[in-house]
Amino acid sequence: MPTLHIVRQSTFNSDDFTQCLQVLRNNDVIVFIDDGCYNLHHPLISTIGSEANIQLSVIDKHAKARGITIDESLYTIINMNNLVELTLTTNRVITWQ
Amino acid sequence: MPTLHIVRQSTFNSDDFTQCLQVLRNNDVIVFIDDGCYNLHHPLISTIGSEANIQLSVIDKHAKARGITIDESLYTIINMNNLVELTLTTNRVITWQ
Amino acid sequence: MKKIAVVVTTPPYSNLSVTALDYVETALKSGVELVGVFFYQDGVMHANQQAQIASDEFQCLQQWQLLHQRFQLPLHLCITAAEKRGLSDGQPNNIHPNFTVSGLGELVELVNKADRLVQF
Amino acid sequence: MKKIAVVVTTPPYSNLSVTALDYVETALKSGVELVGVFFYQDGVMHANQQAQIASDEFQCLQQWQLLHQRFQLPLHLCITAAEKRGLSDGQPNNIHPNFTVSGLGELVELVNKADRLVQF
Amino acid sequence: MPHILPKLTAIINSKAPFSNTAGKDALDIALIFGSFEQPTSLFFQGDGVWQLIQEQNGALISVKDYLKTFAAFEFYDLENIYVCQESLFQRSLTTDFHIEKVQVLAKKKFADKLATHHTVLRF
Amino acid sequence: MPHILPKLTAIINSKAPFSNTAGKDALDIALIFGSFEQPTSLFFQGDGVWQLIQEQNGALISVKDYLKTFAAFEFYDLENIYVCQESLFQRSLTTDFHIEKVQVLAKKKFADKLATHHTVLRF
Repeated sequence: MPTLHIVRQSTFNSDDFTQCLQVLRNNDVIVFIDDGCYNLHHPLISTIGSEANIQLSVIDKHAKARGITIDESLYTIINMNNLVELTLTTNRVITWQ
Repeated sequence: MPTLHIVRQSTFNSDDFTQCLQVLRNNDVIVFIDDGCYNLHHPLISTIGSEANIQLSVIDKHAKARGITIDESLYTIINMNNLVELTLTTNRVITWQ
Repeated sequence: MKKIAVVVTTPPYSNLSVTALDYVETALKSGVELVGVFFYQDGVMHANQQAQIASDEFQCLQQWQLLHQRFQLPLHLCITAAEKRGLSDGQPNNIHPNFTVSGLGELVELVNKADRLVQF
Repeated sequence: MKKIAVVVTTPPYSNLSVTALDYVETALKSGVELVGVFFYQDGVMHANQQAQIASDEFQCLQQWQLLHQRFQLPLHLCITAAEKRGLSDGQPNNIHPNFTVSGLGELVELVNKADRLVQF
Repeated sequence: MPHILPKLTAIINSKAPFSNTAGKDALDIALIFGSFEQPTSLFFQGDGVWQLIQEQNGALISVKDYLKTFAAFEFYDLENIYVCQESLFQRSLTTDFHIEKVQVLAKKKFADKLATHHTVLRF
Repeated sequence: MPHILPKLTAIINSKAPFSNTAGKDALDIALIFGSFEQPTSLFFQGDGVWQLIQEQNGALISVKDYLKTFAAFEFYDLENIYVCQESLFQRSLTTDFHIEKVQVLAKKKFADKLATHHTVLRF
């Protein structure tokens, strides 16, 4: 019963991503979009243990527009079609904005 | 040449108060108003060294409305008239919102 | 076939609303059924006919109307949130006719019609 | 006698605007000269004649007008910010007549006239 | 198979009560959902927990105090009120709230409870 | 004694460039102040430093890219551009910016420079 977490805010400036991490459960999916892309290199990312099997994705053009590089060993690069698909293949959506 | 810093946001939720502390100089004045009152008991307050001679003030009704107690050994309790006076007795105003 | 409902809370002069539009348009074009978009909080400003966005900037308001026309996408406006922000269905009426003036009861409907609700 | 200018960037449906009003009213009543209030960003919504705030909530829009009338307080509206948010001085005009339609050049004036500028 | 029962909705409150409309906007949704007999739970997390503390008085700052309406939750069948314990702890807050029947949940339980809902709105 | 010279104005940029109007609104003020020959400095702090990094491309997300206008700062006599070093460091950012003549200042110097200004606006 995974949840899709859509993260839209920079955690350097707001508490939203921290709150997302508080409710994260095994097998959940996080997608970084909009200003959420500023979180890609934030130390909080390393607190997400690999044993929890969290899928981390980024909308390509949202990161590129902001000049943010994507570490492909950590993140799955997706487009808007993939986000729509993830909406339907997970069980609920929470938007952190 | 002290600066009046008007802090309006909760540092639990936003980076504004941290940025205020970055530019704090000796003899500056901080006034906590609106959601800034949520910072009164935050650990960041203790990072303001007493040697810097920073005046910490709170607008009474803004804290009371929020159910926040004011430690009078740390904070000067003021009203809106006092804030207007502080605007004129300091050299510039920065609003952190 | 699964159905999606969308809530938009961001104003037309924010790029966050472009993302919402992009999502809805992508879903519609891939054949997903969108049961409706509910405009709430600052999102209601998308329905303001009088709003003027510089011609070289992205025209959010126009784009919602194109999606409405092309896909019969229902656009629901929370009238309480709208009235606070200067929209009115009285005289003069400045709400674009492609929007349906609604209350929060409509959001209950959308939640029950949809398999997923996505908030922007 | 020192002079103050004020910039308001918060919308009428936020309590942050009540604080701005409280500050300006307190300054005026204590005899401080307010050279003007400049409404920018979401602050421009204070000039919207069509906005409807529930009668049991604080009437920000009315309060600014009372201060304007009682103290001849200049209320300057950034028209570019206003047009994005559905205000218009064309037809139909929904800008309250107590507001002066201005551009950012007026903010330069206020900065130079005032000894202190306070942003809300 | 079509859904037969109305869907469980969660509303997360994440903002402090007075400086913006988020808390009131979330409350309006909760009351409408309640009156439509739509099963709805309220979650308080982050600065949203400030909405629950005692001794608040919006009248002092000219706020129409919507927090008083929280007392009507039971009347609207809004009986599932969950608070994030970690958020309280971070703010050095106690569990004295201005309404009764609030369930304080540790992080894991808070997350598990949220994941039992079909639809999540956050303000 | 009345002020004879125009007053030094500082504009602090504290928001990332695209999701809200803050950066564009601050830029509009800077350009008008510059064209009125009002001496004006720009400060970048917190997430505002993202406005300066290289390789951004707003067109990808349908933003009219106001950051390109930063190249006109010199034309508008906006020659004092200060960046908070600590904010760059917190974000693991280098000092490669998309405009030239940006001064990176350590915390104390950033604070001292800001305090030489008469009026401060922050977006």
